[in-house]
Amino acid sequence: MSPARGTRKRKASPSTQGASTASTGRTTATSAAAASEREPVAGRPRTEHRRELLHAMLRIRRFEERCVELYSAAKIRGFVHLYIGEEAVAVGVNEALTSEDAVVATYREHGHALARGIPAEAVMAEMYGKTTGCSGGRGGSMHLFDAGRRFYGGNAIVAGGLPLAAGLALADRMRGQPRVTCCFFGDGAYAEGEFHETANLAALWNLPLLLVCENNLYAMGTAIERHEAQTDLALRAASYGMAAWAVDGMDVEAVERAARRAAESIRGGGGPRFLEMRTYRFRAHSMYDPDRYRDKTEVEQWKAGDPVTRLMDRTREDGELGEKELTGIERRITEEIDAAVEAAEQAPEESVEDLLRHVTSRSTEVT
Amino acid sequence: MSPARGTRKRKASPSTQGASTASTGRTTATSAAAASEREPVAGRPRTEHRRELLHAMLRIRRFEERCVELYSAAKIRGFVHLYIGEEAVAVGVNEALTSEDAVVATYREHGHALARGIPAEAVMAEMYGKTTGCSGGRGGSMHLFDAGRRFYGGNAIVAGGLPLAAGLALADRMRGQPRVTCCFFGDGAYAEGEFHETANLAALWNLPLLLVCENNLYAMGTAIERHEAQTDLALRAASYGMAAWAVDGMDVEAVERAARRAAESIRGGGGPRFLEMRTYRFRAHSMYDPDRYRDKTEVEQWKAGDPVTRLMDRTREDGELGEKELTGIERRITEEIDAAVEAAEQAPEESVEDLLRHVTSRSTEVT
Amino acid sequence: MGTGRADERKTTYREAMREAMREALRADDRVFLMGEDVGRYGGCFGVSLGLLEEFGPERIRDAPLSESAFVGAGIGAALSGLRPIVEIMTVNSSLLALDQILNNAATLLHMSGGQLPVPLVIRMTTGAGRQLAAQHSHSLEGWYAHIPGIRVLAPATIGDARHMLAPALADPDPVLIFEHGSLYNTAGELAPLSSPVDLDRAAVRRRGTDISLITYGGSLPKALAAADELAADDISAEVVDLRTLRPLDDETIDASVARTHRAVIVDEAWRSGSLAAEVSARIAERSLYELDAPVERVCSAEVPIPYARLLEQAALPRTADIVAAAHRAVD
Amino acid sequence: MGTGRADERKTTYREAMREAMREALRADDRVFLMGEDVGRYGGCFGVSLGLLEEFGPERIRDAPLSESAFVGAGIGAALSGLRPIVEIMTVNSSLLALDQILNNAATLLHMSGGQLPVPLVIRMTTGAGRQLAAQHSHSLEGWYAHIPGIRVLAPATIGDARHMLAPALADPDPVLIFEHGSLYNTAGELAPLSSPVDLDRAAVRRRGTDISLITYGGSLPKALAAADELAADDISAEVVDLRTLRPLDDETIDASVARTHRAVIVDEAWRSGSLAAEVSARIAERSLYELDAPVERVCSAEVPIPYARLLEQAALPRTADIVAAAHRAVD
Ligand SMILES: Cc1ncc(C[n+]2csc(CCOP(=O)(O)OP(=O)(O)O)c2C)c(N)n1
Ligand SMILES: Cc1ncc(C[n+]2csc(CCOP(=O)(O)OP(=O)(O)O)c2C)c(N)n1
Ligand SMILES: [Mg+2]
Ligand SMILES: [Mg+2]
Repeated sequence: MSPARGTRKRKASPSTQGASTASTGRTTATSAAAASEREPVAGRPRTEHRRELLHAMLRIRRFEERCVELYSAAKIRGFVHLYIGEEAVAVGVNEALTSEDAVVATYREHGHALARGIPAEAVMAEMYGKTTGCSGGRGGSMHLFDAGRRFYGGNAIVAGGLPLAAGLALADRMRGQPRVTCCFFGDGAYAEGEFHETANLAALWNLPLLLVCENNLYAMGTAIERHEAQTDLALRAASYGMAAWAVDGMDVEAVERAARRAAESIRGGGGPRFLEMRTYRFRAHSMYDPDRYRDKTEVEQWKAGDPVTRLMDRTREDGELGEKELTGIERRITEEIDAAVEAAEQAPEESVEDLLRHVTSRSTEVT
Repeated sequence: MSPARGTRKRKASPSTQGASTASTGRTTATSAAAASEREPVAGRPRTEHRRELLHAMLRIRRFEERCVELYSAAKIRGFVHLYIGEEAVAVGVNEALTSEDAVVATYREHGHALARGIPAEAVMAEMYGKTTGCSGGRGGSMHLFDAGRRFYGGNAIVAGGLPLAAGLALADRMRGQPRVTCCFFGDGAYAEGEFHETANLAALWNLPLLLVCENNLYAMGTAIERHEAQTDLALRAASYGMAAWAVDGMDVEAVERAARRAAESIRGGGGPRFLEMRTYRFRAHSMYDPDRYRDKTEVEQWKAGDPVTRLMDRTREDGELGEKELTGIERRITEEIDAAVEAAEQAPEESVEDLLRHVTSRSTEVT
Repeated sequence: MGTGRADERKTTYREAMREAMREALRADDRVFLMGEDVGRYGGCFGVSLGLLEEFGPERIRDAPLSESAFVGAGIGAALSGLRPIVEIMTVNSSLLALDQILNNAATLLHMSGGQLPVPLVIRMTTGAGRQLAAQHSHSLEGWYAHIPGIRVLAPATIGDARHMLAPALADPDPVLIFEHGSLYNTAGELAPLSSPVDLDRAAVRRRGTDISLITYGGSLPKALAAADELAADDISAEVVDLRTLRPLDDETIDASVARTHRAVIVDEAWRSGSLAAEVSARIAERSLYELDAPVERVCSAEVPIPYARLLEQAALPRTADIVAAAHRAVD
Repeated sequence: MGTGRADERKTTYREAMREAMREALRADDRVFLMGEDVGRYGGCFGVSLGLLEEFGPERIRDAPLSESAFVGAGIGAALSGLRPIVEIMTVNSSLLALDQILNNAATLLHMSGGQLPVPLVIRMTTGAGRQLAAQHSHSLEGWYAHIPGIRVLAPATIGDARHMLAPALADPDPVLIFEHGSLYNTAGELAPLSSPVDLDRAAVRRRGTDISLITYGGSLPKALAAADELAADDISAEVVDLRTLRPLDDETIDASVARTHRAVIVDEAWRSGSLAAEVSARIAERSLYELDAPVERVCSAEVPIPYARLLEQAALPRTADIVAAAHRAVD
């Protein structure tokens, strides 16, 4: 009757990266090494596709860097959480989604919004609090929305988007629509009751829900070993009876492959899937964070596995990308972001008379 | 990369009963068949001990049956949830606890209160709403308390007692007191976020917490297959990195053995333990419940495994209990309950002038 | 209420609510009911009994004990174009879903700059009087009425139980419906609907000239009983049923106070920070010079509702308290 | 406030709160601090910076993101004789723990017939003004003040930040402390304590004769600024800082209104159902015949607080709004 315990600790170092499959108890653990193979993606020319991925990641990177500058210049305010270091996750997962699918993200969602196709201009204007922002200036950095693109936020309550995502998936299931709802959330969110309730509901009702946990090893200043009893998140997720994998979240191609397979099985009626994306944020938690709780060498080690340079190196190795093309990509991105900033600067502010708009659909609330 | 799924369904029939050990993933599943062996309990003469167990279970059974009568006679009001069928759990687990340990229960807690040693008189008076009740008449059936006996309720919010129990355990851990906090909760509670958060906290902080899930296969009218994606509850609990077993909750001796071993390892600093008690309620969920959702044959099958008759049969088989002794036990119980009812009838009611007492410790709240 | 007229029929509050759901489920296949034990069990207070048989388990959807998740799922389903009715067993356990209600349901429309209306209806039981003790007896509907972005309804009559759901479902924004547990067994005639219920309007349930008794939900029967008693003392009490606790219908309140110049507000919530305080503050702001006496509040004592019958009754507003307050105001 | 006196020293609201915790942790080994990022990170607003180094990880206890569990754990630890200070990052995420706060912390003493006091202190940040948008800017402290069984504090000054924690920890019942985010950087002199803070008493921060500005928390600086402006118009405004939102100090309010005969209540909460409504209702009940003008409320607009700076500012009570309200009352 001596009990067996799950492995408790996972070292916070890139060396533990790599795809693995988790399962529980009576089920069999299957190797998912396939997910890290470099196979071309279905039908599309690899070179072109890689360029797109690189462009998408670099675009997010540069956008975030610009946000830092604008924050220092007090153009952007409030809480701002940067996605630098984690670009491969949003970009890779997005490849598996169609415009019919839905996305629910967190307050660290600039990357998801941009990957989803919300124009940089609309995202930037939102951070400026302008009417042209994708939430009309009412949401700010943590609350980007785009109903047309089925981008449902941007949620500043940790784990708050999970139940909502289950509802979007439920609606599709009830109507028989073969769509996927993809919900991003952090390792910190995993500890919240809302994660557990949502995971159970999704597995129980066989919902077409893709749960993407962005495990960047920290919830603000709390390392995962100090907030999770079992740090193998995919393993525990599998205990709900849904398939779950850990994926190298610093390898955009691995992310894409895992997400595509997961999305395919979901569309095929297989119910929810869980992906633990092992990733890292290169910057502090937010603009307020002095980042005292992480080891400098740990940060450096992870930066050495930068998803952008990693893909660049790979394309270079394979002779797919020259310096000129890279310069071209960078230029296009700079132009786009410059234009976005310029537009945001010029855009009008919401009139104070309209303060009470959108409180209810009738907007007739009394002050 | 083909995912393995946990076994989803467990048939709601006694045939699946029996102790089993759950573990996850990389850990090894160990057989716990030992838990159902009929070995004598450490040092104590088996016959005497069995008589005590039988007495304790029968006492609860008769107390509950009296509650039914008194409810029909409108002496007791509110929501009342009977423990009939589940007596082996409270009685068996209680054997593993000392008076220094703490207990947190649910609204179905008459049995736990009685097993813990709260006098039947105080419990009955509470249901009468009298000042002599163990909560001064303010709590009623769902809110039995006894600070002296470290019986912390009685909680009518499903899963609401779990975090509180973690706190009691935390206090002991912080002070280095080798005490156990035992928290009872239902299979329904398992779906609540508070279960998940508490399980994680307990495993993470290595709390001296004994989690006893009374899996009676239903949360009100919802069968476990319709509220849990993974019905092997111990299996999933083990995924938090704490040892977890499923126990035949209809066998008081098996319950006791499992609880003793769990409590011992907790006292030894081993951190939390989880016991899934596979049990069944013979009556409806509450006095309001017409019990439309269960199959009559299912109920009958479980009644055939009645924990009281099961222990009786066993003692008879082993020549340990004659009819005379049984009659003696029954008589003592009847006398005790008669006296409790009589005392409750006679006890005074709280004066309406004291309505605002105990709102705060100073009781000076303004109306 | 009339008796025996051909177009009226005998029913209960519980059946009226069920009938309203049945009608909604038949009329619009986007509507579904979700919550703990709404299906197999028939609803913890029997409100949805029989609906599973007619509409099946997809649309009468039993949920695990996961208030936050299934309320949140209701929000998501509403965002996606469905019209969920989410049932929470009691207002006390609704606190587990408050994050979803306040931070998502009430807020998404505004945070998204108007892109994301949430056409969700949440029903739950509220109130005391049945000796269910401190974790099953509170009246938090007035508290919920503090939250911008939602509408809060408290049907107090069989007619409102029957007829408020349809406009609630037609509302593009979240609507919370609070059903007082002591009303379910109320039996009476259901009058045919002359015009759809206007969710922005309070109802004057009884006309009077000397004092306004302003109330809602489970306290309405008590206020009406008090008005009867007051009539015997030659005091003509008007009874205003707020019905919608958010937004409040200032006009009806103002008009009543302008007629009677005195007001007693009856509210089963704890007194401090009750909806009664808000109504009182508004009267003082809008009608101070109309008042011939201080506004009275008859509320629950500020105590977690005790189990013992006598204590519980003493904690709640009683008809006698209302009568006494009215006398204080008039005399 | 005096400057340069030997017994005063320059500090900030943040440091004052930290100093209060340090003192409590040193004085009583039953005291510990628990919450998200209180240790390694130093508190999300830096309040507990340095405490981990002095008291170690057992007593400065980082918790997972599990508001319900660690607040409930605080309740259990308090029941067991410890004196936990639980920190919740912001009032919006405290909703996840509301079940534990209302159904357990506030209720256990009464439900148990007086057996189980819960000596727990819960601290959290509240309020808007820093463009944190609708899920991080609400002011729900007045809403919490509706709950019997708990005490609600809103320290608004450096002195109260420094000196309210000790009596809160000495209170045998649960105490919620709300720290307005915009106050943390307030710098000033900390005067020595003449006598321990009485948690039952509001404070008159400025004496006046023409009108009472009644407020608390993050709105106090605005009310004081308004009093300055009013003084320039020859209106003498008294400023009452409620400090304790539950239970309210009726005597201080009554006495002030009896002096000034006019009142403006300033409250950053949404207007409907605000604490301001309760104070207004009480004034109307207790001091109706003292009033020379309707009581005014200056509250937040009933809108989820928007991100855009201009909109956010427009949603909140501004000094100019207070001045205008005072003029309406006086003129
Ligand atoms: C319910 C809740 N609790 C606390 C916070 C404060 N907070 C904001 S982000 C954060 C850390 C979340 O970590 P994780 O989920 O891992 O996401 P990451 O920031 O690493 O992307 C915390 C504690 C919050 N916003 N919501
Ligand atoms: C949070 C919450 N949700 C709903 C309820 C209503 N309710 C009371 S008991 C119960 C079923 C609980 O089932 P389980 O946990 O299995 O315990 P059992 O009654 O079977 O012992 C429900 C839904 C409640 N009291 N609290
Ligand atoms: Mg993280
Ligand atoms: Mg059960």
